[in-house]
Amino acid sequence: MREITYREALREALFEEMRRDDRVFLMGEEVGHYDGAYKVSQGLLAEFGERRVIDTPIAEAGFAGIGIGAAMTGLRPIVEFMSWNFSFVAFDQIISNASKTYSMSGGKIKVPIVFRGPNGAAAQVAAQHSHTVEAFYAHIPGLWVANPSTPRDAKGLLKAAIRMDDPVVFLEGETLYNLKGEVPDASEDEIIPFGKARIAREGKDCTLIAWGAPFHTALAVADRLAKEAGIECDVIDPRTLRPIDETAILESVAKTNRCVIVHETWPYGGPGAEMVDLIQREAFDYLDAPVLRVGSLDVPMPYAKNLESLVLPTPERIETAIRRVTYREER
Amino acid sequence: MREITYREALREALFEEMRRDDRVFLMGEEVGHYDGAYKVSQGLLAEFGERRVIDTPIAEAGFAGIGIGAAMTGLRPIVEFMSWNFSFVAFDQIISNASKTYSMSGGKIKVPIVFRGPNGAAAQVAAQHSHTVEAFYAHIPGLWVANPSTPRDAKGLLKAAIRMDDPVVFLEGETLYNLKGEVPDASEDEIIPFGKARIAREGKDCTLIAWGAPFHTALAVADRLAKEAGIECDVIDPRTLRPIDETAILESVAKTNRCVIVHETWPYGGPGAEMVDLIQREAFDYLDAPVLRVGSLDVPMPYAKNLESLVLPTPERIETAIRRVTYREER
Amino acid sequence: MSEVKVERWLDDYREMLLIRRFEEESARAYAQGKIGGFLHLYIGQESIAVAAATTIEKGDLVFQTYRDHGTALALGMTPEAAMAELFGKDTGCSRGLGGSMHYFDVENGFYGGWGIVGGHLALAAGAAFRSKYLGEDQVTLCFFGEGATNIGGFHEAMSLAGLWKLPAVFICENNQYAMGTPLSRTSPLSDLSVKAAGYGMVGDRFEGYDVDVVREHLKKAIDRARSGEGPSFLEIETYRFRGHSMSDPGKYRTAEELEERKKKDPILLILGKLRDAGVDEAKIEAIEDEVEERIEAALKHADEAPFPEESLLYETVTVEKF
Amino acid sequence: MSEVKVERWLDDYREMLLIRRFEEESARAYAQGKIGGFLHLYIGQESIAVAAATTIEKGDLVFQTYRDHGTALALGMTPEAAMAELFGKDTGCSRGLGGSMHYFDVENGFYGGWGIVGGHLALAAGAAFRSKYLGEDQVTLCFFGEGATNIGGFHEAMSLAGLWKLPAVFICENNQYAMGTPLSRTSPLSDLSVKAAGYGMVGDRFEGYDVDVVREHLKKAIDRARSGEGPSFLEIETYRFRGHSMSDPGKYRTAEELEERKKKDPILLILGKLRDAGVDEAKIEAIEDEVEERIEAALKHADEAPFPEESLLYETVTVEKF
Ligand SMILES: Cc1ncc(C[n+]2csc(CCOP(=O)(O)OP(=O)(O)O)c2C)c(N)n1
Ligand SMILES: Cc1ncc(C[n+]2csc(CCOP(=O)(O)OP(=O)(O)O)c2C)c(N)n1
Ligand SMILES: [Mg+2]
Ligand SMILES: [Mg+2]
Repeated sequence: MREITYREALREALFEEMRRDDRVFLMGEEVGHYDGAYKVSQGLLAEFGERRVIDTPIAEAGFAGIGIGAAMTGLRPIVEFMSWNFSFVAFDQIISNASKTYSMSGGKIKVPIVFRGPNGAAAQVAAQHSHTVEAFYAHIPGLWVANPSTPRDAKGLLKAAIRMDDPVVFLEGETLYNLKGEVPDASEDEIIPFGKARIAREGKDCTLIAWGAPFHTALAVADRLAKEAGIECDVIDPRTLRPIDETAILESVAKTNRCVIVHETWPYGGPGAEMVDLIQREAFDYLDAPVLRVGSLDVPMPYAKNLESLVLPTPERIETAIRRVTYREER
Repeated sequence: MREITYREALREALFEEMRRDDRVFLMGEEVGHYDGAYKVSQGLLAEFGERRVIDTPIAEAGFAGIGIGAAMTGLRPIVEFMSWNFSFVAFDQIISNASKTYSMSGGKIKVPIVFRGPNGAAAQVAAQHSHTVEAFYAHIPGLWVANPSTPRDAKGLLKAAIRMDDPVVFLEGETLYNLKGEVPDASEDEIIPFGKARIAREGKDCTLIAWGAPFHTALAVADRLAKEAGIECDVIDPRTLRPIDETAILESVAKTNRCVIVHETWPYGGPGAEMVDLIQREAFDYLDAPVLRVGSLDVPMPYAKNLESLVLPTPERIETAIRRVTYREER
Repeated sequence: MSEVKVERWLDDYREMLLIRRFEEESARAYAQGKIGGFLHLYIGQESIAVAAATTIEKGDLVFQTYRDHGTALALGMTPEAAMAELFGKDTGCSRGLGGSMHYFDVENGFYGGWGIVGGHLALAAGAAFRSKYLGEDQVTLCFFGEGATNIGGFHEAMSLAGLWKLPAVFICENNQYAMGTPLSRTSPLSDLSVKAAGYGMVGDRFEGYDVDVVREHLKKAIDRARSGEGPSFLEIETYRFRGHSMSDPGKYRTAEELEERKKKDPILLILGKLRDAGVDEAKIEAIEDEVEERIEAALKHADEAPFPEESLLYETVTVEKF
Repeated sequence: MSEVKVERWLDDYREMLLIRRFEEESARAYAQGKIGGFLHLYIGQESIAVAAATTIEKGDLVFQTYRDHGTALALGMTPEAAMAELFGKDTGCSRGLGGSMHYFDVENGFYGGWGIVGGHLALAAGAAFRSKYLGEDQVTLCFFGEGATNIGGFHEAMSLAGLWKLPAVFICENNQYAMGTPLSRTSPLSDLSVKAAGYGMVGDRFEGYDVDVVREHLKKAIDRARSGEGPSFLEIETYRFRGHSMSDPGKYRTAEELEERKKKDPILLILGKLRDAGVDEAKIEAIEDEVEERIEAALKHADEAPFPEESLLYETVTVEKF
């Protein structure tokens, strides 16, 4: 299979879906003439023109709402947040309008919209620009939340999201855009369904669940621990955080009897805690050790490089957690 | 001790703290001339005048931000959201400014502000007006989150919140305002510290953690089950959700070996899942059954009365959970 | 007086009376505990809804706040569907899930029924965006109160609609109060239409008691929007006779003020026109009887209709199933 | 030319040059990897910061966006504290926690350094609210880009400040672009000061290249605020010579446009004034030497200062400890 970057994979999904369906359009800050702040939408304006690739003023609540209104009335908008940090000024639109309309209208009005953009800390962009937002959005019924970690998943899930009839929160990895990986040809039109996890690595000793940028940190730790310490992890990428693929997680824990969950968002609550709840509830008798989570430290993100790298989930903290749940010597 | 309502208790806290400190003021929609949408601030305008009891236009982000700016520069604002549902349009102010400034400024700028208002579903106010918001705010480091269930806690915690030098999210119960309970005299100046749970009932069979309106539902179920089935619950009201009183919870679970958590917010993530994580992590060997949670159903709140009461945490669902974790016969 | 005009007025009277009586009865049913939650009545403002409904064309779209019964009924929602919704019944216009604040009736162009102040203006702009995107010529009308003009949602929707010349009309129903707060305490302006210039829009401002006047002004704005000249911002002076919602005793205004305002009751005005035109009292009474019958039927229907089933909860979270 | 005026200009030149050179060196340090994250340079806009700093009085408060180095330095932040912050060091003005976008220097009246477009306008209104509340006479200045005028945060802060006549001046530094987007694609207006009327404020609009002109206009607005006449909205025409941030190659504008604009470089303008006034070249050179020394010292300091300790993380989440 050919290799392309995560960014290119997303871009292909946009091209393919916009070619397929004239109702699909992309709207956001700098998506057109600037070719995207992170170049995800490069070339789209050239092919589709200003009617379908729409540069907006800085007014996230306004254009998110316009997207929702357009979706309610038959279009299929893709709204880009330059980063998910800026979705907070549009929070009410997403929760009060996008996630509620299908229900409030008694099932009469659908809202097929995709909100997408980079999620999580880039390098040293400090407290206001380093949010991972999945804990906020995955909490809300009426939304779907995707968080792809690989180019292939990015493309297949984005295509699925665009074709779905519900609002989708699509969280890309700001630090993953340059990541390369295998992606099937356009001719295959691969759609990756929501709610199906990907098993990235198999092992009998510990279930390691991770998503977003730290997925790759976690996978590297798993590979290293297999070599260095003979600890074999089942590595699960949930791919979507609403819904969670409960079966995949429970089957793995039934096999390994231990679990570590790694995410970039803050420790309190969120999808990590939700998975802990699931596991202890449904696999209580299988667990040989408490489930442990490794997230960002519970502080606003500092600018200083030395502190930022302490805050993000480090390989050291992941390794310690795995060693602890497998009752191995800690280093 | 005298009995007053939850509403009166809050009002007393406002009066006492505003008398004590001229820097404290109240700002929000209808707080003054209308005496408060829910009459919490009744009489304040008459005593303190328009300088300190400030009716605002409908502009939550604006007046929340004004409060933050005033707090940064030395005042001690209390910002009322007519309901926490309307805090979503001010979400960015709370997360990006209130919770971050102390950190981003290297500890040089404090933000002593209280955001308060009713949280949770009232009767049949439907999807856009029935949010419980603790999962959103408790996730965020830099904030403190209180959720009092009784008049005494309402007063003592609000007084503590107003005196604290940090931003506080203060969640009142819309359906609790008329609840009566014992509250010490003003002369006692009772301050209830954040992070200390209240043990509302003692029992050896099951730890029952609950807050907000469902606290009372849960307590009633506990009382009934003690009589009817001899199941004795330790009932814990955490009082604050950030921080969580970990010691109180863990000590109780070490005694009962079982736990049920009841809250009104949706099931996914949030403080409930965070407590599950805590318990299985720190009291793994004490647990004789999985921790179970009872929350609202995972749907937008319906208007219809029959459906609304199904969605909220019912006594039936609470009882089932308690019976399940204590391995009693289910009814 | 032309025949056509009198016929128009008779219809106007029927519609306004239907709305008025519908809401009077819903207030009664609320007191009886058959309706719950918030109930915001439109009584006093009916001329605006009726003018809008009789000026737009088929296919045009309308967005309103939580004070939405009048607009929905004027657009053609049946009193049955409207009343059943208030009663939380499955035959309601939102199957009992929305309630008073969240009416929907897509077939008649009614797109809600929204509870967050300022939150629906961008949705309306989005509907207008769609028309432009598809090259279709529908116009979207968006109503909101004067209390909404300070909030970010107003500004962003107005900014984007003005920039992109979306085929929309933004209509501020200035009923003088936002809950208990008079406009004088929330704006330094007494003329809100001044704001239009900041968005590159045409502004207009007029009294909304006379349905003919409202129609005339609305038509100009709708024509502008339909012909691609862009959106307008209208401020319509009006007045609500009841409290903000059922729980509001309305102490912030005097009885005299209310009485004074009731002299401009749009229903009195239209009745005056009919009488001035020499319309038979019998004709007027026939309309009144007809309205009573329809309201009665609606109440009966709402009483007897079934509550929604539990399964509806799960069917309406998301379209796709996991 | 009066002595006083020349002295003023010499100081202006020193300040503007200090800012310019500080930022040129920070760009270099960024390329060397000593600075990370986003770095937004103020190069080309220095006249505005310097005019503000020399017009306000002690105790006045200033809020700025992420493009904040110039304003902070002009207000008196030491180049050491500023550069150390960029290097993420403990001696930085925010102890390395804020970085380029979040400078703070309360002693000199600088209240940040804010990264969310439009998010800090309400904070500034809050600072002004405090002055009014305490009956003190400070004025708060709030700077933001023209890109911020469409967002809700702008509208709500302006609405409340206008309503309550807060002692603030809202200053739009219209540098023509919001990232890659020219104003013509984000507003139907070419004159943004028109918006002032919608908030019951005085509006003003002028070119900001000549520090004296900026001072003059600013002074009027500050005086109005201080004397209780309420806030103003100023739109100042300016231009940034660099990209939006370090990662922006600035392809959206032509080399010719840039060259044309550089003719109005505020530093050229002030130099011209000094030379026209017959100031000694030696005096000018002495200033340049002094500035170089200060920049060098700042770089040296920033290089050598310690990184913050891990404990700082926990000390700065909340004031109270649990
Ligand atoms: C963002 C937000 N804040 C507060 C409220 C509570 N609220 C509901 S209606 C209302 C007053 C609105 O007044 P106006 O816009 O004039 O409309 P009217 O009710 O007079 O028709 C308020 C404050 C809300 N629904 N949304
Ligand atoms: C709410 C929000 N949306 C988007 C961004 C990303 N962003 C940062 S600066 C900027 C452009 C701002 O332009 P302008 O206001 O003109 O200020 P300038 O950078 O030109 O000084 C954008 C879009 C942001 N920081 N905040
Ligand atoms: Mg009103
Ligand atoms: Mg700009």
